Amino acid sequence: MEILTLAAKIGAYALMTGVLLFALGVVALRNLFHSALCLAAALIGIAGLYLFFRADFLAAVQILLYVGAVMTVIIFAIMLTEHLSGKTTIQHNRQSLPAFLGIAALVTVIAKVILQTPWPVTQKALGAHTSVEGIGTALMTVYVFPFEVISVVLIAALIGAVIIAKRENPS
Amino acid sequence: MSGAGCGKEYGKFVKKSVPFFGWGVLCGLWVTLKNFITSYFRKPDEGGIFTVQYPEECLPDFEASRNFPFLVYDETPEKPRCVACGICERECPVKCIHVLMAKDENGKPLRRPAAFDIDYSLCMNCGNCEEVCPFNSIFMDHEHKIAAYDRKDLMRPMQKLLKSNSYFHSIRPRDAEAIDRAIKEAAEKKKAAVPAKPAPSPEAPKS
Amino acid sequence: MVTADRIFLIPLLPFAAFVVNILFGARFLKHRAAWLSILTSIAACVIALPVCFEVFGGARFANDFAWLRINDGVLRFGYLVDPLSASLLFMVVIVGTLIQIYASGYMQGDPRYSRFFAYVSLFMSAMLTLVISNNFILFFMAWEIMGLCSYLLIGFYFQKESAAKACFKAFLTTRLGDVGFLIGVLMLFLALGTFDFSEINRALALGDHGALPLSFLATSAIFIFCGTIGKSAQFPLHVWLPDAMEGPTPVSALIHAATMVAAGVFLVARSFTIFMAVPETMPVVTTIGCITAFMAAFIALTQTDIKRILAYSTISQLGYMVTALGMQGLGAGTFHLITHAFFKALLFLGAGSVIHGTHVQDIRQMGGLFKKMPHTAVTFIIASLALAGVPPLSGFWSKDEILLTAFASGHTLVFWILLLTAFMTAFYMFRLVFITFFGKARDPHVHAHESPAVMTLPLWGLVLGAVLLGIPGSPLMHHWFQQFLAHAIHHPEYHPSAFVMTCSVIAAVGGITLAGIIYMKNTHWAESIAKRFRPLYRLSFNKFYLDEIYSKFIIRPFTALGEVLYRFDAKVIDGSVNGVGAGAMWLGAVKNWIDKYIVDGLVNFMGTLTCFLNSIVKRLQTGFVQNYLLIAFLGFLAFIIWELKLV
Amino acid sequence: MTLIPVEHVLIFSLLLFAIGLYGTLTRRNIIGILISIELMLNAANINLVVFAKTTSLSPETGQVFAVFVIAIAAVTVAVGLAIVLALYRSRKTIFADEVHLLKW
Amino acid sequence: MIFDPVFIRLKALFLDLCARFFPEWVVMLASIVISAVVILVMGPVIMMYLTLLERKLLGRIQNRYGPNRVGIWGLLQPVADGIKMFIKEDIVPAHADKIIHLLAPVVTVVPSLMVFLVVPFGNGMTAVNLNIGILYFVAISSITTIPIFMGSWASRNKFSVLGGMRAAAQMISYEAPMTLAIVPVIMASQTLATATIVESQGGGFGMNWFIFTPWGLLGFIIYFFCAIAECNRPPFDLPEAESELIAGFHTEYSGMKFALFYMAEYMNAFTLSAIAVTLFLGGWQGPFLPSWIWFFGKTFLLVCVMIWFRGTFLRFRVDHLMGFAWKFLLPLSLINILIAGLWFLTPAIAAWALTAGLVVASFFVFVKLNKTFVPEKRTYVLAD
Repeated sequence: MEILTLAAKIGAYALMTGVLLFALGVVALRNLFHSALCLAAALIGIAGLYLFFRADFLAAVQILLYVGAVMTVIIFAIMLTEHLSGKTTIQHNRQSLPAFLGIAALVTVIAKVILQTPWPVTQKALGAHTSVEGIGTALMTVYVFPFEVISVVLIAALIGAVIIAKRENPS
Repeated sequence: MSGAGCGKEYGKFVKKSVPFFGWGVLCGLWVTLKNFITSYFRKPDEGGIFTVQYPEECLPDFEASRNFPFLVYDETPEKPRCVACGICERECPVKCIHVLMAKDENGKPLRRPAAFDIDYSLCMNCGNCEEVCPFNSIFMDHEHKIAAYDRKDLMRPMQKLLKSNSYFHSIRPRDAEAIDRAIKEAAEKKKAAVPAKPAPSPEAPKS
Repeated sequence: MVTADRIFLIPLLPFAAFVVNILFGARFLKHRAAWLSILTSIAACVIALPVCFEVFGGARFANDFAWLRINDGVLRFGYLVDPLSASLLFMVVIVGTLIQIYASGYMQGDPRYSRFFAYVSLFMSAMLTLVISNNFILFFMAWEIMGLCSYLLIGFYFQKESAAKACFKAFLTTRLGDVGFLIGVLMLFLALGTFDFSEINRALALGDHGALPLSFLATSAIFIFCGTIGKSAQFPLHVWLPDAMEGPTPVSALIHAATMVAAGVFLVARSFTIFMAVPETMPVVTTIGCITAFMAAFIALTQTDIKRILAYSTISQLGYMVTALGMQGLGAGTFHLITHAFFKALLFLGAGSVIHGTHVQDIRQMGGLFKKMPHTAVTFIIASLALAGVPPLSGFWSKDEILLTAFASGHTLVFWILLLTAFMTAFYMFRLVFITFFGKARDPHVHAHESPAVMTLPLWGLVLGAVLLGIPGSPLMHHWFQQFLAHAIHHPEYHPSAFVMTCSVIAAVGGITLAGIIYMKNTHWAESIAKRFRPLYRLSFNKFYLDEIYSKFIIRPFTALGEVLYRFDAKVIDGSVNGVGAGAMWLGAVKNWIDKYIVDGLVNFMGTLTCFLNSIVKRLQTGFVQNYLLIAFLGFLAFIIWELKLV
Repeated sequence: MTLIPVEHVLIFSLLLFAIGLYGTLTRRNIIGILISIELMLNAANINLVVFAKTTSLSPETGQVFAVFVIAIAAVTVAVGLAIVLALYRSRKTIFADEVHLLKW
Repeated sequence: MIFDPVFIRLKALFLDLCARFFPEWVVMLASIVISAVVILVMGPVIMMYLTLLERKLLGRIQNRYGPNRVGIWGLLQPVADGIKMFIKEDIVPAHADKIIHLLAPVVTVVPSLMVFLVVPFGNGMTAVNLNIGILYFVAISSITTIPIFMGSWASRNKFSVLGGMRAAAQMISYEAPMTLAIVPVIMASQTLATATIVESQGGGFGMNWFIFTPWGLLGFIIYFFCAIAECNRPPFDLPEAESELIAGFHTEYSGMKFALFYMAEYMNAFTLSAIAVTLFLGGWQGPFLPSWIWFFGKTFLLVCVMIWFRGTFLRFRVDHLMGFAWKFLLPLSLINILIAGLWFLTPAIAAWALTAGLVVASFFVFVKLNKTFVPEKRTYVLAD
């Protein structure tokens, strides 16, 4: 079993590296369609990580909602506005340097914090599959209010999006 | 064939009444299902499969269908009806017929072809040659499986073009009989009026 | 727990009418909007009147529920129907209903018909809430809603620039007083720890002034009185009321004569125990009321706009009431408040009827309307007689009561000023009556006609009130009303004095007679006097002041004084209200343009300075979202670093 | 989770977040910005799951919130893209730095 | 039944053999590899013979024989087609995005194969019995839009882009009612795992299949229509409508790349049918015959129905297509969840009457509601 554990470990680290590379692709590629595809790949990779964390349900939801719905809509929008995402236009604005410096600082600071903190690891939850029933129960009991609020938000956003994107007065 | 029948059937269903939404869809499904099942046991003209498995079986050719021309001989291949008059050669729109009149030693024409070549790769099956031939010697054949690997193989010399009158009878019996009758009458008329020049019958029935 | 209680319905019914009218009125109800408002008012009447009569019979209603809990304090909202509020309630529902019926005829054909009735219903709701409220907070809320309604209704014809300005002015002016009122209420809460009327009364009756000194309570009383000054148009904040006449006439009658402006007086009556607890504040009230009464009457002498005359008359009468309250005459003041509401509403409605019939507001264009508009004229004259104080109409009894209070409590100067005011009141009212209804028609373009029955019937309804309502407070019924009020709040009472009554009658009759002498004979005196004194009256370049006695003995000084007071009003006080340094202007004499220049220059300088600073700072706002985000992010980063003490 | 130390996952999600933030700050194309925001949301989600797994909370809690975040992300994208389309229709551009009228 | 667990026995035998010679992890790996290889082989084989089946059936429906020349009954026809595909020229348009153009068909096949993971081919014959099986299936099959987008966008061809957009719109639209149609089944079986869903339909001589309930029937119909739309088959084949878009998103593909698209499509058709069988038709449940025969029999029956539909129906118009999904199927599937809830709350006989009535009523209500579009009578000037 040792070797399988090792393989899983290597697999997880490989997945993380892959996700990071694809994420870099998302922000660095000039062609927007390519970066959208990179995002899709990164999202699938993150779903894989969820599987690794034994969060099967979340992985499925991630793929269903992110890759299946969100990405499709994004690509749709890219296609509709396509000629602006070509290679010839400059895709990054002028504040790259300050942004980079600031983010480098942020990463340094938070990484320091993360490495200095003694993280508690409780043993009981480890390795156990999260049951779908548990999530469902949590959604319907403790978190039923946020759940309903999110439904309302979704409906509102749906209607709002339709109204915003609707063509003004076709006649 | 069966398509028209299907339409009628479908119309019968739909016109009667529409009991509920989707009825038309179900009618359509029923029609195709019935077609599918009947294809296993019905005969072609009753709505079964009408495909002809071609290389193994063929539909009988129509008598008047025309393909490539051939030459008719009466008794033996040495005696073709053709007199090498060259009318067909002149009339052919694509110039695929080449006729060479036979001559004896002293150069007198012999009223028979020395060579009669048709380039099937050029021929377009128009049938003009058959129509213009005054001697009923060239006709359109039903033979169509003439594919070849080389273009030269489609160049038909006289030996391959000559086919017997009985073959002509076998593919186009009615035309052949009419022509035979005409030839016979012409021969009798010639016998009756010996001095008269033998002339082809202008009444030769050509289709 | 809220017990289901019919009294809660009194203000809620008009409020429902407001909601329905404002939401669906314009599209669905249209001309039926009026019926909704009127029906809810009548329903409120049907509920309120039995309650009132029960209270008159000695009952007392109170109920409340917890509205707000702050820590351990509970703010309770509810109603309190004691003798004081019952009498007001009685007046408000009747006058309000009649005026709404009148308005349904008057406003016929207006494009914003339903909105008008929505506003009126909202006003009714607020006024009724105010009357029956049991604490200062609810009182103040209703007070403010009324201010809003007043604003909306004065500016009802907002397409007219003058109306737009007038509503603005009214709102801002009363706001000054309201702020004072709020401060006073909060101070009172600091002192006594409650907003509830009954609890305040109980505390003060026990002589409990809270932890704070008595002067604190006195200050709060003065601040509360500021609310009255603003709302009841007392000197020096009375300037908004004449301008408020830009609103539709029923509104002038309802809000700016009968009810809302009386709410200020009601406020003083409500907090009467506070004033009683600190008697040092009383002279302030008296002085203000006295000045107001006299000054407004003076101004009214020279006005030519029918509604403005009535407006100044209203101010003057409100001054009367305030004066009475200042002299501890709670009964007299409240009594005058109620009688005044009826006959002043009647006067305004009559004026509205006249305007409706003639389409002009200037009395110089009217004349001889008596025959053309008999109902209007008769009711108007009855109301004028009541206002002038002719016995046995209601105005006589209530005004007499105030004069009696002044005389008997030893305020002799006040007594004589009020008597003079009563004389002037009689004079200007009958000047108005004689010019408008008698004589010959002055303007051939004016074709007067009587108003429809829906407008004249309410007039007759109000006449009943104007004639009869004096009786309960008169010696004929042994001052039943005053004693009735005294059940609730104790205040001194005085025996009727024949001397006072005589003076009062003489003043009234004298004023009427003088007006009659001058204005019934004006035609042949007019031209000669006009020629002789034309330069002297250039400021009043109209054609009606041509009478000899008028010009020689009375009108000239009166006019001059009136003009001066009017100017004092219009320029100095308006200016101070508008915050442009009116005091400096007044002290620096007439050269107000210099002041304007300085103040404007200061304002402009501030503007320029702001613009200049802005031109530097605005560079930060690039309109470029990611830039903002970057800055926000960097700020967040800095915060994190700071918070984690990494630097 | 027994396999990988928590710190590594946290560093990973930190880097993911940083990359997303960089994209959000520097991408000109508004769709690009939206895409980068999705990366940041995912980084947050990973943290939610990991923390719920490694602390005494019930493991469902983190996932429930991750589901909420995903739903909100869908909302963001829907509304954001609707705005992008409306913008593109009216101004013929979807570059954030060319839509800068809202100033001064 | 001896033949029922025959495949399982074979695998166990092989693994036992392995265990004698190799360490444990090799055995595990071998177990995984065997399942993977079986699926990887089965997918394409099924696809090949589905094409043949489709052509034969369509031929019969149109009174033709269908392919019957290559091999007996044309059984080698797919092989011949495959060879033809392999040796065809691979054309890449000059302005295409070459990498994505190459990636698209490859990526297309992946989700189609991944779905096989949760299909219960027989009793105990699920490759991985995930506890989120159905959700996994829904999630994975929702990925398929992305490769279609990739292919259509990378081709730089307006027909391709139009086809891709149509495909995306259609798939997103039909995914919603499909997922909702699955929900009652999950409610009934109290699980997401496919194998357990099948087990919960056992017994009762097949009468426990979910299709034999009102909500099951309605759900099955909704699911099946959506499934047809999801795999872009007629009458929902707008993304590749020949008469309008040449070949839609794979216009610019030829040779093996085209074959991969084709393969994905047919494997999707198979897996969607298989899931339909799992959810509504009792999966591998059935008497006498081995479970996997029942399963494949039912699945192929459904595939035949799909082909039958293709042979019968006309292609939808775009607006009708979207309207059908959003205005008819989606509300109907929502109502269906409600009906299923009522079914579980009410006692048996009443439940039948109530839910059946509700199903029929809601069906007709939505029919009525959708009938609003009446085109105006048009007059043409030229016609006068």
